[in-house]
Amino acid sequence: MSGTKGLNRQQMADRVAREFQDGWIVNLGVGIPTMCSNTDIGDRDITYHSENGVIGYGGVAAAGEEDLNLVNAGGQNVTLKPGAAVVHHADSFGVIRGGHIDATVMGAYQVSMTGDFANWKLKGQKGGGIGGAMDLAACARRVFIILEHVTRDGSPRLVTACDLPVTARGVVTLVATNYGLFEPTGTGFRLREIAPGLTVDEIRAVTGGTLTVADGLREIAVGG
Amino acid sequence: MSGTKGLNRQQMADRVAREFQDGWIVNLGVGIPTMCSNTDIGDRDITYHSENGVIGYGGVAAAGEEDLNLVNAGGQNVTLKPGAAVVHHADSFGVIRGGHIDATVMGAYQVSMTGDFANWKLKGQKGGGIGGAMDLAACARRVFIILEHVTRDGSPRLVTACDLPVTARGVVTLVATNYGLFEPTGTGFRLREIAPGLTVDEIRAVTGGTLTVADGLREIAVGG
Amino acid sequence: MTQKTKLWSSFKEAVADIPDGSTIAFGGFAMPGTPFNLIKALLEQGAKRLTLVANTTGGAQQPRMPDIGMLVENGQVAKVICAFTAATRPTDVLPFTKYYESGEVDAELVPQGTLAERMRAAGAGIPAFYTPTAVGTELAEGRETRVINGREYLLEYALPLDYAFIRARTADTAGNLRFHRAQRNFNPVMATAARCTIAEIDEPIVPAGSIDADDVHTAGIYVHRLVQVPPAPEGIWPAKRQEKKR
Amino acid sequence: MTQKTKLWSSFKEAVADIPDGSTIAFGGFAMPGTPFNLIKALLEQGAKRLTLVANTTGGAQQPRMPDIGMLVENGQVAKVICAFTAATRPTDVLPFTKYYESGEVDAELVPQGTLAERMRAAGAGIPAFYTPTAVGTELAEGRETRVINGREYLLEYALPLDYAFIRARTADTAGNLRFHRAQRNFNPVMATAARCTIAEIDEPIVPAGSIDADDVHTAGIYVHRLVQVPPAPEGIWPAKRQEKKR
Repeated sequence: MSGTKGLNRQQMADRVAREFQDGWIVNLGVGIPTMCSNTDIGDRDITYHSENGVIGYGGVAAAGEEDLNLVNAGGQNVTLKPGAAVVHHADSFGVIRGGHIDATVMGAYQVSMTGDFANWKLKGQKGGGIGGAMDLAACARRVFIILEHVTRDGSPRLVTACDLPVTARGVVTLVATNYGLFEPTGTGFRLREIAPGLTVDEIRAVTGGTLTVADGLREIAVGG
Repeated sequence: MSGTKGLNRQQMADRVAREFQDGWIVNLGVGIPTMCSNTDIGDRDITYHSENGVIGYGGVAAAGEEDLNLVNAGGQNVTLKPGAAVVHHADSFGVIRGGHIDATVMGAYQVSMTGDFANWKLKGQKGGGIGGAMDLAACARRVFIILEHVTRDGSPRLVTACDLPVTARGVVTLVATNYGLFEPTGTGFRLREIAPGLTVDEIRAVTGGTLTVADGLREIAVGG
Repeated sequence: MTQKTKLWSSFKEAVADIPDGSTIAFGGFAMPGTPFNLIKALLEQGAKRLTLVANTTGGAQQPRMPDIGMLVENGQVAKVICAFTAATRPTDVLPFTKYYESGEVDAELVPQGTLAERMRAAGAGIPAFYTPTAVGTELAEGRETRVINGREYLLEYALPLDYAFIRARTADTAGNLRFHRAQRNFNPVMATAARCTIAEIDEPIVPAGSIDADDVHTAGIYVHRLVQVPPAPEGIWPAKRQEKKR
Repeated sequence: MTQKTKLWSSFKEAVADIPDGSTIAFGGFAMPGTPFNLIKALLEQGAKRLTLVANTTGGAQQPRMPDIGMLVENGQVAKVICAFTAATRPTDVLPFTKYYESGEVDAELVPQGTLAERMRAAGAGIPAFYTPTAVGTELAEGRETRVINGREYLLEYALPLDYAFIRARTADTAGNLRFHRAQRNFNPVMATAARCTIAEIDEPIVPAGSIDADDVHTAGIYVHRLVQVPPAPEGIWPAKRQEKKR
């Protein structure tokens, strides 16, 4: 990730985590989204839900204190917060499918201007890795995506239409990239906040559709 | 019940209970069927399931030792046998609907020669009392019915076709009445065993469809 | 929105904001798990044109406890969705039955397992499912069925709730619940299907973390308001049923 | 058929009668709740043309534990029904993937929640249900959908099993189970969907009645064979995952 412009991985996660409201139930996908749980968002009480039925998990367990039968969706040995509960997999996806997740944060290969996103299958691949992504994408109240703004060869990941097989259509409401914080508008993306060191024109050049800019565009606060 | 011919209520229940095989999971309906749990069937291990999610309940609690939060489907305060488990209502009907009940025993107003039966609604009534009867009737592996052989005015309850609204169609495999033990055959009923003091002709006169008689017809053992 | 705000000091306050026209489910099967105290509070609160969901409408047994039939008698109910509009024994009479027969209150009669599953479906985001129950009966007349692997099934829809009134033995401040024995019945299912679940609790409410995560029956995310049941006579507790002579 | 006959003295005996062509589900999500010892026994038993059901086919993490990929490598598998035929990270490689890509083994890729719900449906007698998951994706192409209350849903069918291989912390002789923490995952669901559930148990099996009825996670009626896991190295236990350098 070093060498990329703008926010680093933790800073992207931080920006998304600051959207979480007191009392929310949140599901964090594997990878960068997991880092949202590191962010200091004051005394807001967030319940983290994991696909395997752990409701209310806490931080990663300290070395030597792991319970090998307690993992989050990424397979990391985590701890429990007071008030946690464990349910089985059908009930856990009942939590998801039933609309009880206030926000899910996932990684993706692409997000479209209509809120579609793709994160389970590469181009030309047979099969793929769906896991719980399609359930979360279709059913969580809010779908937040974190991804690098451009591919390794510099192509946009915020596109007019996904050319990879989608995970769900029309569900993404917020996207954090290393360049800024965006909302799909249907005809493009709205830049809500910009990463330090980036310009709107730089971003527009590598973003699909029409880039609109929030009034009084603010810079994303980093650190702290 | 005094004054009726043949078996009394407990004797009808006893005869059905003797059909239960070791290891069966059995659901007993309110009324006479409940009495099946009083029958001595040796060391056969039967797990009694109740619609409210109690799997493995035992006898009625002794006076003064009731747990007011532990009841069977009839609302009686019962006990638990070792190995009992409690589940919620959706899971309890998952046990039923999923085909995990080896036998259900219910009362009825009528049973037809094609194995239909009626037990939830009187003639001309608006609405009725279904409870768990339709779930059990449609989904238990075996549906056993216990009922008086004739109505108060002497009409057959084992009929060619139910004229009351049915609970399920084609599901009854065994019927115990005060006159004997019967199986619906599609064109009538087969008398498997006869109650003491009754004759085949007496029974034929008050039974719908063609009454066939088992080879070497035995008398139902009562008492003991 | 957790901890402190889940604890309510009275049943009256816990039901105060329930609007007319709400759909409210009531846990309980016979006495265990029935939210007697919340029913009483709703009788006093007076919300009208309610749709009520429960196994039965109550009143066939003695002693008579606060039940849905009383809400009907109190003129608060437009419709009941239940497994019994009349008692199973023709000799028993449900107070509700005459309101239904006269057309004063509407009813939807649903097999008990279908009723539970429709609420489970609502909580779990399943809008509709197929079931073998009630196929070939009057309840299936004119309705959509489908043959799957050679057997006929009936299409049933999810039953979402505005409120669930439930009763549990133990609660922690995060809203996690444990039920005692047959107290469980419909309660956990209704909790998942409701926008707002109000639970009356037998025992003093314990701090979050006091119930081990493996021992929770209903996760706190499904429970929004907790009220501890005071000792009798102020609070209402299950009573020993009086057996009728037959 | 309870008590004594549920206790089996070895994994080898517990899987000995599994015929070719069986459909077998494997509990577990990452390491917790994975029936490592039963997988190993099945590798040695050698049944062929199996259809396997599990969250993933395994082998992306180190250390590699007995997994479905090994059954595939061992030539025992016709088809896998799972939520991952490939790893999420393009840089990880599942041993299974090349068998699928070459067409040697078939696969049905199912979203994880749909997979769990299809087994829950099988256990609960629901032949089919509607779900919002996967609508509008490649997985829904050519399949039946239905609009309910203005939203489009996909029809999914129950997934019944011949065998479920699961792992739990505690069991009593009646087959009642308790799971520890994330060990629970798919295990209780698979147990309800299988004709025969075989459970490997961490702790010494206790007499019926030792687990309170309110504390049972999976009712004994769903569990047919119990084998206690011996201490390592004879028995296989979850290991600490080795973190990869990225």
